Amino acid sequence: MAKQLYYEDVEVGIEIPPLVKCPTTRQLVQWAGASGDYYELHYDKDFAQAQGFPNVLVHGKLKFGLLGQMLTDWIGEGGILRKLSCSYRGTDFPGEEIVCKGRVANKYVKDGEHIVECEIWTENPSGEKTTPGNATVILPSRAQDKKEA
Amino acid sequence: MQQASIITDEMKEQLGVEGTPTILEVEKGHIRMMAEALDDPNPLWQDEEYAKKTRYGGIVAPPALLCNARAGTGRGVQMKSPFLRALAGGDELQYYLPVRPGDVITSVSKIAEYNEREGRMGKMLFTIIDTTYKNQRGEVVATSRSTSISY
Amino acid sequence: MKKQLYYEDVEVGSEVIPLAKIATTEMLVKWAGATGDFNPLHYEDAFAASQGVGSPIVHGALKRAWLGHLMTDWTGEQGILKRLSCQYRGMDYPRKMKDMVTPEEGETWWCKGTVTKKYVEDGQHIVECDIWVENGKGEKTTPGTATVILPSREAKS
Amino acid sequence: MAITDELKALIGTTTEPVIMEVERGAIRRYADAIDDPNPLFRDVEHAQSSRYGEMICPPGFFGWPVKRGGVMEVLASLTPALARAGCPRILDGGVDFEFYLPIRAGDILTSSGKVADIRAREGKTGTMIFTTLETTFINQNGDLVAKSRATIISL
Repeated sequence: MAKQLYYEDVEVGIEIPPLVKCPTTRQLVQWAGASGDYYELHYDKDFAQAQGFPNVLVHGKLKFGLLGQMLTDWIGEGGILRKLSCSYRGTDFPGEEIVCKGRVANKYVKDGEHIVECEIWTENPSGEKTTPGNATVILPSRAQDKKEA
Repeated sequence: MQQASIITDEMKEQLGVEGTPTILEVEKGHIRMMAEALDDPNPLWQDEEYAKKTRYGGIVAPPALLCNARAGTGRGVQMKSPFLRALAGGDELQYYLPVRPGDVITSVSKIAEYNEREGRMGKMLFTIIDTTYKNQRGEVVATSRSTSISY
Repeated sequence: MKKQLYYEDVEVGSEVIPLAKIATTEMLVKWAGATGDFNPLHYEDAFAASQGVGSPIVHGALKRAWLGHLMTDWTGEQGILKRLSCQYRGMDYPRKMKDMVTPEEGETWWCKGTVTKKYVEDGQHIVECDIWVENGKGEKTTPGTATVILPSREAKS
Repeated sequence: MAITDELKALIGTTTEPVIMEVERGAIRRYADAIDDPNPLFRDVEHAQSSRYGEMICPPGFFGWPVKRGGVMEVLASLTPALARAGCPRILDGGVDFEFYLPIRAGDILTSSGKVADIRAREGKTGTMIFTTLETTFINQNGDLVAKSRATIISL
C-alpha cells in the first residue's frame, strides 16, 4: 500500500496522482454483473447504434467508481472519503483511455476534522472532461497524530 | 404558442413520495466482483488478513458499491417519463460510515425533482432521485442524489 | 409452490413438463456476471466473428442450467436431482433486445424431457429421463440425461 | 490413433484446490441469470421453512463467481499440448454432474480438479481428442457434495 497522505502534505492547487484506465468490453460486462445494471446500451452494439452511438458506452457509474478508486488510492487507509459527486457529460467508449484526474480546491479544519475539497474529472483521449465532479475527503493530520501519541 | 409540459400531474404527485425499500445484503463475493470490474487491486476490498490490521478491522466495500442498481438509486420508485431512451446524468454520494460484508443495507429512494430542458436532440427530462442508505443498526451509512436523463 | 410430483405419478414415456426459455443478449451478460465466465465469445461481436461462429453464442453452461431448472421445477421441493448430464451439440444465438425489457421477435427454446426408466433401489424411488434443449427449428442442440429421486405415496402412508 | 506422450503425461494432473464461499447474493444472481423464480433460490424465509432450512444452490451452481484457478489452470497447460498434437480448436463437449448433498448458502466448498482421461478418436473431419476433467466438491464438513465430469473436445 502507498504511504499515508496527511493534511499537511496537500496544498490548494496540487494535483491528485492520475489513474489511467482503459475499459474493455469485458470490463463493461463485469460491471453490469457487479452493479446489476443490464442496460443494453453498454454491451449490445446494435442497440447502441440504434440509439445513435457509434459503439457501446462506458457506464457513467463505472466512471464514478474509477474516480472513487483514484481518491481511495490517494487518501490511503487513514483518509475518509466523505463525498463523491460527478456528472456524466460526455460519452466514453471501450478501448479508449480514460484518465482520472483531480486537483485540490480548498482545505480547512472544521469541528476538528481536516477537510480537503477537490475538483475531479475523467479525461478522454482528446483531453475533454467527460465526467467532471468534486469530492470531499478527510485526512489525518500530523499535528493530531503527534498530540495523540 | 406555449408547448405543453411533459411533466404531468401524475408525475408531480410522485414527488417526495418514498419508494419501496430495497435491501442489499453486502457480501464478500459481491465486493470482489465490484473490485474486479473496476480493476482496483486495493487489498482493503478483498484481503481479510490485510484489512484486519487496518483501522477498519476488516474488509470494507469500495465507494462504488452503493452507487449500484441493486442498492437503490431509483429502485423502488415509479419513474415516469414520456421517453424511451435514458442516460445517467450524474451521481453524488455522501458517505458517513464504512459498509462491510454482512451489513444489510436498506435503501429508500424518492423523486426530488423533475426538470425539463430543450437539448440538441429535442426535449429532455431530468429526474433527480434522492436515496438514503441505512445499515441493519438503522445508522445512515450514505445518502445519494442521482440524475437520470430521458429523451 | 407447484404441487409435489410422486414416483407413482410417472411412467416410462411420461413427459417432463416442458419449460420455455428465451435467450437474450441481456441474459448472456447476466450469466457472465453470475458465473464469472467472461469469455468474449458470448458478448463481443468482433471476437465471435473471429472465432468462426458469426456472432455471440449462448453459453453451453447456461443451457445446462436451464435443464437444471427444468428438472427442479418438475420434481418439486421433495424431489432430489442426483445426476444431470448434457452435451453441447449445436450453437444457439440469443435474441437481441428491442428495448430495455422486450426481446426482439425470434426463437424460443424449449427444455423438454421424457421418462426412460423407473425403479426402486435401496429404498429410493429412482426415475431416469432423457432431457434436451430444443431450438426454434425443433433441433436438439443440448441433449442429456437426468436421474432424480422422487417421494413415493406408498412410502409416505 | 494414439495420443502423444506429452498428453499421456498430463493424465492424472491435479489442480490446486479452489475455495468457494456460497453466498445468498451469488445464488440470487445465478437464479436471475437463468430466469428461475424458484423461491428456494431467492427467498430466505421460504427456504428456511423448507426441508433444506436455508437457501440452496440451483443444480450446477457452486458459489461462483470464482477466482481463476482450478479448471482454468488445467486448461492453460492442456491447450498448448493439444495444439502440438494437431488439435488446436477447443470445444466444450458437455458435462455430467452427480449431486450427493444439497449445497446451502453459507457453505464453504473446496473443489479439486483432475485430468481423468485423454482419448483420441477418428471423426469425420479428422482426429478429435476428448479430454475428461473431473472435479469434486467437498463442503466444510468434509462431505462430498457433488462431482462433475466435463468433456473437452479438441480438433
